[in-house]
Amino acid sequence: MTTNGATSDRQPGKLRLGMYWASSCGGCDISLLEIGEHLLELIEVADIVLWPCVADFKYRTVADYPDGYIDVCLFNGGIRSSEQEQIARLVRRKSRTLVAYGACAMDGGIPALANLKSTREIFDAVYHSNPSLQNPGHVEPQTHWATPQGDLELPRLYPQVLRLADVVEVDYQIPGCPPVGTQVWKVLQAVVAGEVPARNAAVRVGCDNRSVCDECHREKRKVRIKEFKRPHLAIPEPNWCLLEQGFVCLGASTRSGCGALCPKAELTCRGCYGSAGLATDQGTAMLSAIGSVMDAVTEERANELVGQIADPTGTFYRFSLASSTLKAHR
Amino acid sequence: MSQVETVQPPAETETPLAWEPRIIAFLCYWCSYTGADNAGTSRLKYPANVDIIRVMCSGRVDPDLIMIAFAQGADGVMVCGCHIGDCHYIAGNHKTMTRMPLLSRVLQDFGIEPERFVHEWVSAAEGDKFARLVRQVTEQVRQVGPLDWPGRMYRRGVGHGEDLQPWGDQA
Amino acid sequence: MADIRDRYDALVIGGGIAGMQAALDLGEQGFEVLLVERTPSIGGVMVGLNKVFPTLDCSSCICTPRMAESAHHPRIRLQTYTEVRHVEALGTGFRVELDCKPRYLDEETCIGCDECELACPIEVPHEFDYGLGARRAIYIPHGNAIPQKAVLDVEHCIFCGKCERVCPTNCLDFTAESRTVHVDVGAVIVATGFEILPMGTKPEYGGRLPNVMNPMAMERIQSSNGPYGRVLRPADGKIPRSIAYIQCAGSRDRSIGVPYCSRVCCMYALKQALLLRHYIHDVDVTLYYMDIRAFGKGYEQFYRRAVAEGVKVVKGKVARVTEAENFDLLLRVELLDEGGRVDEHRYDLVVLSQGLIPAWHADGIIDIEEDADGFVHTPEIKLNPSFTTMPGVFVGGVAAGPKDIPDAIVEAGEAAMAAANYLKRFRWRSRTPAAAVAV
Amino acid sequence: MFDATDSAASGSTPGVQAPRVGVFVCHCGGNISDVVDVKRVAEEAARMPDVVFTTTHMFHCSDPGQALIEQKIREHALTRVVVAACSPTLHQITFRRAVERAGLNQYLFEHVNIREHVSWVIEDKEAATAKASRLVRAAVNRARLLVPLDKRRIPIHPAALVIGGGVAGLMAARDLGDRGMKVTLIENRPFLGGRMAQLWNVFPTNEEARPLLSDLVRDVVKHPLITILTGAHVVNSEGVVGDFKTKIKIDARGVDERLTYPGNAIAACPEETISEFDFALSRRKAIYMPYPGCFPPIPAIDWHTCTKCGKCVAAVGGKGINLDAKPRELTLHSGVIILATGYDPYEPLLGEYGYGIFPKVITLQQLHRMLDPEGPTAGALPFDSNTPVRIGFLHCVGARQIDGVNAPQPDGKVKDYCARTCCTAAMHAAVALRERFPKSHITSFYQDMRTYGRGHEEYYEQASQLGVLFVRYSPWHPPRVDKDRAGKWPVVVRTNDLLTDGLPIEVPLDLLVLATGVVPHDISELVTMYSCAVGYDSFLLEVHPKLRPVELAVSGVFLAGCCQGPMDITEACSAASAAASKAAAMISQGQVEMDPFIASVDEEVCTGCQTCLTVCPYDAIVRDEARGLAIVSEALCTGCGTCAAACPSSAIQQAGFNDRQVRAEIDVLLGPVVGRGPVQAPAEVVT
Repeated sequence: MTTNGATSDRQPGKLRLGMYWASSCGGCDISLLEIGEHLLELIEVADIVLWPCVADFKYRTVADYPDGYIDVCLFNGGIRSSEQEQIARLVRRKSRTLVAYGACAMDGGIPALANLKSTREIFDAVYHSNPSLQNPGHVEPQTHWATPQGDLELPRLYPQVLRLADVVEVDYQIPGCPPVGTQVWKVLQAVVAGEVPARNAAVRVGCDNRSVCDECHREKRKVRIKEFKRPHLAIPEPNWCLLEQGFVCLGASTRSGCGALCPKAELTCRGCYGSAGLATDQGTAMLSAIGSVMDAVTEERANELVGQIADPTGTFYRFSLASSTLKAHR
Repeated sequence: MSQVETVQPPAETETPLAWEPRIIAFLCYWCSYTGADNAGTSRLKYPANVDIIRVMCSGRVDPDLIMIAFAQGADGVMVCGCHIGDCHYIAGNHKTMTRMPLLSRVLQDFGIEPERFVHEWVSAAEGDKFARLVRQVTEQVRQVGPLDWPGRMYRRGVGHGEDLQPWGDQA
Repeated sequence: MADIRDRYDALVIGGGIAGMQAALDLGEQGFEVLLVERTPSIGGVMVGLNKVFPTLDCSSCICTPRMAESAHHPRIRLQTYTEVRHVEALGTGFRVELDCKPRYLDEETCIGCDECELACPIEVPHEFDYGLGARRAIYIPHGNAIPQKAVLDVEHCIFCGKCERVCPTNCLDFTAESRTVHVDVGAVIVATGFEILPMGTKPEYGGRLPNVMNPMAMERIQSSNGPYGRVLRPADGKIPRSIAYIQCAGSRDRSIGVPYCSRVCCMYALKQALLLRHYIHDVDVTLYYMDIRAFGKGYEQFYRRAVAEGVKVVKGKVARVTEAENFDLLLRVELLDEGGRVDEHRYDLVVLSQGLIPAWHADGIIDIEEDADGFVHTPEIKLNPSFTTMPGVFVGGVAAGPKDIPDAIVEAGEAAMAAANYLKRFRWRSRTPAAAVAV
Repeated sequence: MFDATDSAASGSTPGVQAPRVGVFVCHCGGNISDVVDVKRVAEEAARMPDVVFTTTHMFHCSDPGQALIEQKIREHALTRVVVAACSPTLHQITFRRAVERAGLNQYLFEHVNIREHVSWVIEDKEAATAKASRLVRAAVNRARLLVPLDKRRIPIHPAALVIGGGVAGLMAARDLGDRGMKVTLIENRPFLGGRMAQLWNVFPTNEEARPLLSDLVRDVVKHPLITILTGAHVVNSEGVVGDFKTKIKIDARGVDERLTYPGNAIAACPEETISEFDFALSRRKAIYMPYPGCFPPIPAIDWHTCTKCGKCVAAVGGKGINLDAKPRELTLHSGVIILATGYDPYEPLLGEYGYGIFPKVITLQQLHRMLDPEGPTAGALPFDSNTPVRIGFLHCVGARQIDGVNAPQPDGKVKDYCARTCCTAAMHAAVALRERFPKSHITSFYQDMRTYGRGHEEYYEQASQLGVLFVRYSPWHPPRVDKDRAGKWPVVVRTNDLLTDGLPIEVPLDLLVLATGVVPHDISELVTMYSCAVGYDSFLLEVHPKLRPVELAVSGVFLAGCCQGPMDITEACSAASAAASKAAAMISQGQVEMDPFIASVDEEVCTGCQTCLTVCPYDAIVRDEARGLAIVSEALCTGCGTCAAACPSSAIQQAGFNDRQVRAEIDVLLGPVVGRGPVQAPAEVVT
């Protein structure tokens, strides 16, 4: 672990902390509260200078901060709109250290699954074909709107979700959907103590460098998959690897650090901590792994097994589509 | 490593008239590569669009390599291995047999047509099959047209921000 | 490649799968082997087969790596297009006289580019395709041949010189002559293989009719690199819709001097029939058999599979095959499972499952005994199946009786082991230091 | 907690020379150059980074062509060589040797196929040249990342372990011993000889089985290099090819050579049990010898039956018998292992064709014991040679079974395979019976007569000539064996004879002999220990029936005889010798040499997910439990690269085909149409 200038040369006094949300669900903001009573310790040493989820901050306020005013900004959510990109650029300038916090900022997260659809398809689903919708005028969001008070420029939806690192320089990444409280607290402690590694967008903090399988208690029996099962239709055998039982568990291709929470609860790992090892494309990594352990000796059987996997793309890339090699639907 | 991944605009975009499909073929050394040799010794003619990459076993072909090939501009990818039962390494091609249909499903979700990704067994004696396959794949890729993944992603703004309005950030 | 040395540890006669395996097994054990093949390429019958039972894997895929291995092995000297003229005991070893036939070109300089064959104006029925395809008077034996060198068939050549003019390496030499070479070896392995009984052996089966086929020719027709590239019948190029296989057409029959079971015909016929079911939509394939001898590992299961996939098997004694109009064939058969009822059927194509006979005889070449059936006599068949009547001469593969590929390969390994132990016992040393026996 | 993921985005590997690439493009006497503009290919290759020399040559495979490569390697201090010519299957080895002669590691060479894959298949010269250029430049880019590799050489401990003391095991041991190699032969029964010892006479030579066997046993026993351990069971096995450590437990025999009059000891023993050697046709004592002339020629004590009453000890005056003997354990070190664990005759289920219900229904094996002059009945059948007895042979008992017709075996499967040997064996026995009982009537109930081997068909012919009656039954309607309602005959066989139009037929018999099939001897522990592949028929599964018929997928473990499938003695001996030959090759070379393209795990990167362990067909990857890492056993890896593709964390790389090398090719193949940029080396053209 190396210490660098990211926090050690900060101005004397309390640390200035920021948290911002872009294209995210809000779970990350809540995860910060998961540090529990440590929050009180945190407030002892740090002031929160930006956290739209809990307090009112105007863009103007932030824009008025001097550059580098925020010591550490935890940025959650991917970049989905022009507004989010602009704020990302703004926050970047105002922050000494910018952290991509959570799966969405790091890999696009669940919202990035929409990259498989075009903006038109998304608009149709949301504003027109949704059965619970009342939209008689077929109104759609606009980027320009003329009002008597003047013309409005409204944020524009991008054709796909980008990672935070796609638009600004990112210093660290904290994976998870959301990051686990204990890991978050470890990171914050390190930040406060000035013990953070050299900044680099590829450096992940708040996780380990193993795979979820490695910290999972379930035993591997070197058994090939005979049949794929969906978690809501079958009860797994305890203490035996879920994947070997035929449940599509992403533990093998997912970075550790969460403590294998899902497999502990009889649920498959969905891969929120991102790719493991040197792999850059978590979905393909899982595809290779799972494609290599099916028990088929004929093509018919192979196709049958492959057919049993429900929505492979959505499953393998649940959190990482924006980081994938192909990134989006053509 | 740069924090902001910069994508250069595609280096040399050919005019639509000059477009020729670019196809990468991964061939296992023991059967399919020898099958391609057999096509050569039999002087069977096929188009020049398929470039062969030799691997020891089709089981070595990581789906990631295929993704990368498409992402870098391949219009089509072929994976050929020994027929089931002929694998030089007992069952390497069994893995190919299960990976490739799965990959094919995923590629289709990304909008890559099934015509662009072909997975076939070619034995050492099947020079004619290999030549036929190359002709067929080249033709079907030609039919579906250029994929041009780098260009498309660049135009969609992947990896770089879009035109920004001076809005909200005036400090 | 340097010339043949005058001393080797072992001579292997025959470059088919058994001979290659025996040579490789000896080479791997550290012995220097001279592998002699009388045709211009090694690979034997196997390299021309389509797929092999019971796994249906591609024959050449299995055979060609073995061929390459034999050709590149540092301790195997490959000598193709060469006959063994005489083998004479000399102490515990043997003096061998070889007749190296001329290819009429310099084997060293030929690069196997095939330009000569493309230029040659003479077309000759191709032995590799059992006469169904054509080759030129100068030709490379086949696409997978090893060595990939041309050979000039002097019987058909008209010496027009076209090949000489296109040859990029100027390797042709029309004046070449055959060479006699003497070599001393410590042991001999006979792996001379088999050929198919001549088609006309039983005239009542119509073996000379154009649509009555040799099963080996059927292999070639079914092969993807075969003469037609698809299954057609030879007489008129029609796709056959009904095909009959006559089993034991040339074996288990004292009247033609082949009283023994040829051991592979049931399986190759079933295999070809099953593949025909794959190649031709809804083809009617019927096997007329005496007993289905699917005795090997996985064979019975293969037999069941073939029947399940629509191959008809009928226990019946075929009386005769005659030609009807349009080259179709009339087959008269006694149905043994129906109380001997006689039936007549019309078929587009008939394949005679001909028996296996030895491709070579020791007579006048090596002083080993042969059995009445013509195969090499193995006096200690139970415990030393590869021993012949002459110490130091061993036999492997079909030369010691019909057998399928796995059995031939295994037996070749056994012959190699026996030869190795013979060489060891008499401390044979080939002269070069590199060739010293390792143990 | 913190992790720097890009740490392994490695730069230069230590000990690897900086790339200086030389490119050699072959004309192949026009075969390439008539279609491909080889000069342009060479010039375009010269624009690639790190290329310091390019040339073309008429015949690179010729002596001058190779000499040129060697000369230029020295002249330009080339560290990577690319040759664009014909297929690598033809000349890769040629050029590797040339590169090595010039003092460069042979794996720093890259072969490009621009003949079979370009000039011979593409007509358009422009397109062919462009493709050749792409392939060559891709190879250059790949070559830049090549590292020197060494052929793997795995030392082989010069000793063999043969498991099984039947004819196959004995044969393998004898062959290896004769070849000058140290062999240990272990047999888990107290006596050698296996199933062959139980036979009376063998086809096709009509020789007595045991004299033949005794000769072989004598050769093995006398052999100075062969150690024999009977009553030995494998307890545990460790290690890989070249270095197996097999722990065995040796049962106490309880008897040693000092026992001079074994007959007295045996006679004194009060405990009896059925004789497995005689297939329960006789009984034997707790201290016993299966047959006179067995090896070792001293009795053994069956501890399950022995009550340690001490009567045998008393009968021989205490010499040579030790009832307190304890089993011992020892570890055998060997480079190779030959499995010759043999078969068991199929034991019909109770009531299957009347077996176990009618005393006159016996198996062919039991008939063999009865016909044996040294057997339980001293060679006599329970009939007078002049009575017109009726004997039946029923073929395919426990063989060629059909699911749904035949009752499943305890494992739930049916024995659907042909047992290969029983037809000839039954015909051989039928002929012998007809000769011995000239007035007998013999009926053979069969499906297909599979007398396939050399000299086998003769028995069938002879049987026909001797009046054996053949009844062909359908496997879908197997014969039924009942008692005779009139009570006149011991058994009656009812079936439909296909040879007479399927008419029902009833054959009363004095004796029914079941020609039973062959099942593998139960070696489930060995199967687990050596991770042997087992086929659907429960026999051990060879790697490939044709390419490697006597080898298991586990390197260094070979198969001999009936553990692999039904075989007759000839075939078992052939297989044993073939296995010995493979083993001798390994031992005589002192090492096995393998291609270096093996997988390796980057320990820094491996995340311990264990995916690779399931993927490897050779069990070459094991888990280091302490460190939670996958470890590739170099000796077992064959270099298919399947694990490298499967690894979800890219921690496994295949030497010679690592991700960077393959991607380097893709980069160029999909890069700009023609390489621009400065020419980095003058393209010298030598023709």
